[in-house]
Amino acid sequence: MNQQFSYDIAHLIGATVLMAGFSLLYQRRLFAVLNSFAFQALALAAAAAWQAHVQDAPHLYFTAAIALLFKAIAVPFALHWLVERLGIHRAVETALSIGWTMIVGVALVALSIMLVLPVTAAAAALTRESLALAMSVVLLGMLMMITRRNAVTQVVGFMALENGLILAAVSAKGMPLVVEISIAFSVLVAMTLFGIFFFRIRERFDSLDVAYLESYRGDRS
Amino acid sequence: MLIAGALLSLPLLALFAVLVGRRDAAHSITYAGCFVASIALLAGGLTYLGGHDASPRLVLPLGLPWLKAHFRIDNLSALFMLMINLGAAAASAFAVGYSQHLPQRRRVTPFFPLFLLAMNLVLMADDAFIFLVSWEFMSLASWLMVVSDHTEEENRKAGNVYLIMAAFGTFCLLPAFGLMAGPGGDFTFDAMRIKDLGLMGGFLVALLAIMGAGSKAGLVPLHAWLPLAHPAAPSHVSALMSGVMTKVALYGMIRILLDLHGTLSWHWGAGLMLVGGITAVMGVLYAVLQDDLKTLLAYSTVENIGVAVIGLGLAIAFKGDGQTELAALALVASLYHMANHSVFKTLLFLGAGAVISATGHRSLTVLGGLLKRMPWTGTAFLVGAAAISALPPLNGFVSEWLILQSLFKGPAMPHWAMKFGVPVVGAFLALAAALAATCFVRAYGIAFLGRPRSTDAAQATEVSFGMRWSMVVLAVLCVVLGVIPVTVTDALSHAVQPLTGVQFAVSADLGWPWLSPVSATRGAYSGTILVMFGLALFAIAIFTVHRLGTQAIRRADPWDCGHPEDIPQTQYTSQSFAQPLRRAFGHTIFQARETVVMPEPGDDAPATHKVTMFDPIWSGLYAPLGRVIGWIADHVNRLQYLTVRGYLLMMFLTLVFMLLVVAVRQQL
Amino acid sequence: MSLDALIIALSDNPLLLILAIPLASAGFLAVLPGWRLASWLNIAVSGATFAASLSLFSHRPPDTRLLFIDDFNIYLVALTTFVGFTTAIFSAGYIAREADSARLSDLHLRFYHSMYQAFLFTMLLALTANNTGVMWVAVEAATLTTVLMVSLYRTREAIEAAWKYFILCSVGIGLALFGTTLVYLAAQPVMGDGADAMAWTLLIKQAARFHPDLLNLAFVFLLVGYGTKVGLAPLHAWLPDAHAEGPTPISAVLSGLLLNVALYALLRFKMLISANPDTLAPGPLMILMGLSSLFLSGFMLYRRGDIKRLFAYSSIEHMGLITFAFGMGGPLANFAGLLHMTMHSLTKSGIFFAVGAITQNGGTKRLNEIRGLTVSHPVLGWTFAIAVLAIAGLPPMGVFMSEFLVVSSTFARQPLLAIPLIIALLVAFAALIMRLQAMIFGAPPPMPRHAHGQQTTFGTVLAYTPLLLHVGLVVVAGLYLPAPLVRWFEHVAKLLG
Amino acid sequence: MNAMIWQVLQIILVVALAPLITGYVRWVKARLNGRRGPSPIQPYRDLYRLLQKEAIVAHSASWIFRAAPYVTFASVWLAACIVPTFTTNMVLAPAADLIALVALLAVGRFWTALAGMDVGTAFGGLGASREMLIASLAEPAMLMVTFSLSLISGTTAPGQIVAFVLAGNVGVEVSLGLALAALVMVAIAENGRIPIDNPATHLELTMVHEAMVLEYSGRHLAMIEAASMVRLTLFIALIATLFAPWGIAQPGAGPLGVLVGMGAFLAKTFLLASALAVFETSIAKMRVFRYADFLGGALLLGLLATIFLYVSEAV
Repeated sequence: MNQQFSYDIAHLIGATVLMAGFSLLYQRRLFAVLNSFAFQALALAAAAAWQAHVQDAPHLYFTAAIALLFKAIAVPFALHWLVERLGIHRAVETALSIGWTMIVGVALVALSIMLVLPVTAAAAALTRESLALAMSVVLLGMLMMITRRNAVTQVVGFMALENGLILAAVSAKGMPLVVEISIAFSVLVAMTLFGIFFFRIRERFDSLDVAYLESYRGDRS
Repeated sequence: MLIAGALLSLPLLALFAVLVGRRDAAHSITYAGCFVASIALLAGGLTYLGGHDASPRLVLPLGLPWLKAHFRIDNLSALFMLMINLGAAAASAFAVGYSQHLPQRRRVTPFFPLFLLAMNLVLMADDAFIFLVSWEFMSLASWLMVVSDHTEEENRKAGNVYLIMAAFGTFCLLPAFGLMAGPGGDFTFDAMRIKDLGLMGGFLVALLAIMGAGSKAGLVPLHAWLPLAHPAAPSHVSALMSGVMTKVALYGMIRILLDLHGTLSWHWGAGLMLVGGITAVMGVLYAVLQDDLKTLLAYSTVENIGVAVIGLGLAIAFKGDGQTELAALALVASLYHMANHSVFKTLLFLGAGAVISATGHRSLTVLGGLLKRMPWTGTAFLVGAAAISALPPLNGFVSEWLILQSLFKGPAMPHWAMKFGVPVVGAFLALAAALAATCFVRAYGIAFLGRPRSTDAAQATEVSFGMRWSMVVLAVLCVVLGVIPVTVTDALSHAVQPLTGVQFAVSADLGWPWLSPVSATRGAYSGTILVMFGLALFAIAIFTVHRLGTQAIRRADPWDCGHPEDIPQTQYTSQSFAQPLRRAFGHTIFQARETVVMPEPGDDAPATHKVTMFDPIWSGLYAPLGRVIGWIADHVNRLQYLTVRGYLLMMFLTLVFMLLVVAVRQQL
Repeated sequence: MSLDALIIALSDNPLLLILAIPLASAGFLAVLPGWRLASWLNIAVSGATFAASLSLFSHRPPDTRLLFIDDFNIYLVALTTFVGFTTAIFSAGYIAREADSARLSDLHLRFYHSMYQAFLFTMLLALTANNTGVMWVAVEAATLTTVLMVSLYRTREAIEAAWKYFILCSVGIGLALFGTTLVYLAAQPVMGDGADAMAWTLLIKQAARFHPDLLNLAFVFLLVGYGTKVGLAPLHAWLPDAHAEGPTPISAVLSGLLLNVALYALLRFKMLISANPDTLAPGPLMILMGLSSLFLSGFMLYRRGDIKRLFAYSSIEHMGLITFAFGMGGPLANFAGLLHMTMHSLTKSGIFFAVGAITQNGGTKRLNEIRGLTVSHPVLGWTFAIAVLAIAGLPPMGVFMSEFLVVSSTFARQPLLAIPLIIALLVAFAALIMRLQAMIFGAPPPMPRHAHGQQTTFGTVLAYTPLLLHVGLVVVAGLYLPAPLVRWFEHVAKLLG
Repeated sequence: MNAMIWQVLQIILVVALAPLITGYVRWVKARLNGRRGPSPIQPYRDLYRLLQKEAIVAHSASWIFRAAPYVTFASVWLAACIVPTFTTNMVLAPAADLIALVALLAVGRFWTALAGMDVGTAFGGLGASREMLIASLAEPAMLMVTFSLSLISGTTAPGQIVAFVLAGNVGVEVSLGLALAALVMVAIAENGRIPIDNPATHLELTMVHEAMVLEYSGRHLAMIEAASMVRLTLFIALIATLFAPWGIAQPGAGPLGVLVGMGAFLAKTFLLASALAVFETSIAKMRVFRYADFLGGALLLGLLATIFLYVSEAV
């Protein structure tokens, strides 16, 4: 199979991840957010697997596996369970209206493309669009963390950001340590979930709205 | 060798004072050691003032690794070493007795030797780094002594203002040196001398040097810390800070402006001269209205610094205009005044210290009649007061006479700014001199004459031997420096010659006792002759009077226009003495307002008289600055209380901003 | 591939020892019951690490694909192990008194000691790693360990601080990873696939041929990412609370070491950028962030009511100054920056030692309840005063030297840049001095009952020794710098461009 | 040698002449008021009588109180010896110039003011504080006059100024006029004449100089009185010498020239004394707190005098 085809597939999958990122921003209901996150993770897994196949770098399959099992399945379920266990109300609390969020998101994508495409002219063609896509996914994830109020959505935003990073890593030809990195991130995510759950069972906070959690905010002088 | 030994002994003394500070003897021993060390340094300074150009150098592997620490004693340094260590010796001798009944003395004694060390190092430093380190260390050591009596709220405030202003000064000098050293960073003074700063560079260096050294010397409006800090310290330290440390500051100014900074235009001299004039007048106006003796002395320091700076400014102006003869004259005048001030201001502060230790009071309103109870202190203080009031034949007059002489030559410069500026500055100077006399008549008359206004003053007793004699020696020095002016100017001209290029010399056709700058016909002064004739006339007067008339004396109650009151409170107080001046000067400058409340007839409430004044510089410059900082701080402080989301937003915006920057710069 | 690298490295290499000791002891301490023994063991182990790091001076191990030592990280390794050692001593005394006040359970303490060693390990790994990715992983691991230690007290404030710290730094770390990937992409066409394109020792040689625009883009992400960890405003938010709420030894190592490590990472990348002639100068961005940190922290200092937050903000200020210096570049400024890194970590950790003693003596962290230290605890009070004066930039302490170099060289080159710098420094100076005077002078408050201030217990001795050590070093360094240190600094300054 | 002789002559002259001038002024004033008035030599008698009386010193007084009269007198006397009256050829001439002259007067004032506060009475302090207020403005004014004179003639030594003027290099200058006006105002203030002070009053609200010396009696008072008489002579001589030096003997002039100088001096002196008397009788005393305006005016005139030099140069 020829090079160009493989690139196109890679870019197709990358674009899917980005679309999933947008759909994350678009959702109004918590469970829908979780589902579209699961979908993004799935797409990421596919991308990783495809890169593993194209660059015939077997260790990337492992990354793909992590993405599939941990992110696409375990984490969404865990969050589902959390939301029900903690009785978090199911609507997404937005700080910025969804319409505006989308517009900003588009602007961010434009920015990253404007930045990356001229830059990577020299770099291996494989990485060209993928990098732009990955960067946009990162920025979108951050945007989500900023514009969504409650903790679950913020965690999801964080994981989306991280998906972008993994996407960039896997599409960087021959980059070592991708596996270790994705494991490290999985640890981070695990800790986040653990933290949320942990605070809850300590009966310290009534809701998971992080803003509420900051009610102290240090140093009242 | 002598100098090195003395310098090394100082930190050891500090250590000693720290370790055994519990014992009374330790303090006396430390101060005695300081006395010996400063005498040694004095001697060292004398040996190097000889004017031989082989000034000793020393390089130690300290400080900046590639720079090392350079030390050098040239004539200027030697001269200032004389001034500094003279005052230091007197203060140390005074402190031997004074420190015994000093509260918190354990917070003073250890830092005193370090203070001396720092001041001497500033004079010997031959590269910018060592200079600034010693300079700042000097502030640090003196700050610790200013806040020694730390339980007093205002002392802590004084400490704050002092240290912050000191840092301001350093942060002015630092860039100045940076500019002179250049990007390469060769910080040795030798390298700076040969460097040619451009027009802009020269401008900045001069400005920063004047601001930096000026803030330490107490030029208006950067003087604010001085009247707070100097009184707060124990008197022997105040004596050093006022009489001596300000000279170190002026040394810095001279070193940078006249030695390192090769290319000064006369404009800077003119500007500096004007600042000096304003400083002199403002300082004395503040001083004449003070009630606290030490605050009064501190403000009078501001005045004298102003006077010295007038001379300095003139010297720079003349030099910039190429008239080196006159430059030498003005510089000699300025240095003469610095030397004088270091003598009599030290004396006066020590006198104040003696008064405090005898009565426990600083406020004039509770003093009075001390001359009869403390004859030595009183007489010494009188000499100091007369000297600082520029009365012949004492030293204060000679230097003011020289400054006026050089000022009168100012219009000889072909610049209209000078032609019109000099007379104005002259008026300032004259006003300052006259007001200084008023100020010290008031201070002395209220504190030492009349009848005691409080029991503490009534029960005052003369201070101990060492304190007494340290004052007397200084008083004698006031007379000597005034009576043999030519000898002094010869000594000074050693230091002046390398800076102005010409040797200052009195005109030969009159000879030794006559101080006649430029030429004999331009006006001359001879303290020696004047004193001889004066004494002769004095003797004649007494003789003839006692010949023609009786010698009978009858002691009686004061007549007081027929209705004497033996209540001491009926005397003029410091406030009432100041009233005419307050009306004449304070009304506009200090917004001085008097409110008198007279009770109705039959009402037995006491009548009250209240004076309200406000400090234009503090409330016009410093207070607003503080308010601005507070306002900004309040608004910045909100950032402490955002939510995680808020912080993420800040992060996000930073990222996007930088990405945009890169995007734009890549397109260009 | 990484396997044979490991094998090469295993042939006697003190670096491995330096890394192995803390790693192993982290595991061991995790299972060791009884905090007294643990704290002593902690000291011993850290001491051993320090000794091992000293052996680096005698002969440098050869560079491997995994680890390497050069003029830049050798003194940072020494510094890290040294401060780790002194902090371990301090922490022994601190922990003893904490345990008396029964704020921490045995389990917590065991966890604490284990995490302490793990933290040292991660930092040393980050410093010595010859691989951008490994370094990244190490920094991230350092974040995790410290998060756990910050939340040690389990109070509401501690957990909130930890949460804030965790979220912000995770995002920052993420961005840093993206930057790392970009650097790899820039290097990959030149160096080929694989670990070579991530090895510092090889990258720096080839950096001139990398794609400049890609490096620019990478540097932005790295600056924001590692900058968060350095605590540059406006990315600083985690720093004050993390310092304030964690145990004081942790605050000491956070300020003294972690910030340095993050800055080290940033500077390594800056070397690559400046080794490449076609890149945009990173200076302006760093200067911008440095100034913003200086101003923000300078004004923040005025409104602080908590002693640990006060000095946390002063850390931000100094990180800003250092970043500014490196942003200016040039031999003088870079030298000053390196010197300032060292001086700041020594001084600031010393200050936190003092703060720990102060808070334990007085039983409060509130500034307005801390009075008259020089009266109530003369030794502690005066040493603390010297340390604070040093950090405020007064001679003859070392910080003055670096500030002198920064300000003078900046003014000589860019007077307009120097003016805001000077203003910010003055503002911060004034704030610190006011606070200091309020703390060390005046009449001391009556002693709370659980304060064992006056009688010098063994714990207080343990707490004071490292403090005196640090202050002594700083004072000496202000007057005299050892020649080899200067040589390294000058060499690194040249590399930093 | 001559210089020595003339100097001694001058020393004696100023003291001998002073009471006569004061008495003459009083006599003329009395005549202008339509009284017969005491004879001009009355001051001699007064002084002698005072010398005979015993001096009364308050218990609270210190040695300053007793030293002050002599110091004051000596300093004023010394100052008077410096001002060239009939010849400029005197040994003391180079020893002190106009600046020193001002300072010597300040010495006298300093001591009188201290003496006034020494006894510790309300009046003494009142007098001292007012005296010092006046001085703090009069002294600068006089220095400014010196300044402008030295700018014109290039020297501060009175003898040299005289020589310069007589050499005829000075025309009628605006600044000279201003300086003269300033000097006259200063002279009035320094000698405590109307409108600043009234030497004849003892009304506490208005008196300045008298309030200071209220406690003095006997020979001390005599010294004080003599000092003020000499001071008046000094100022008259100063004005006469600096602004109308004609007839004064230059160095190298023989005894005849000196004789001429003496005559000219006496003529000028009594002329000015009469003028003073006329002036005093024709105006009233001003309020204490208007002094500042009056003397501030003097200072301003002095300043203008210097500035005008350049204005006249420029145009």
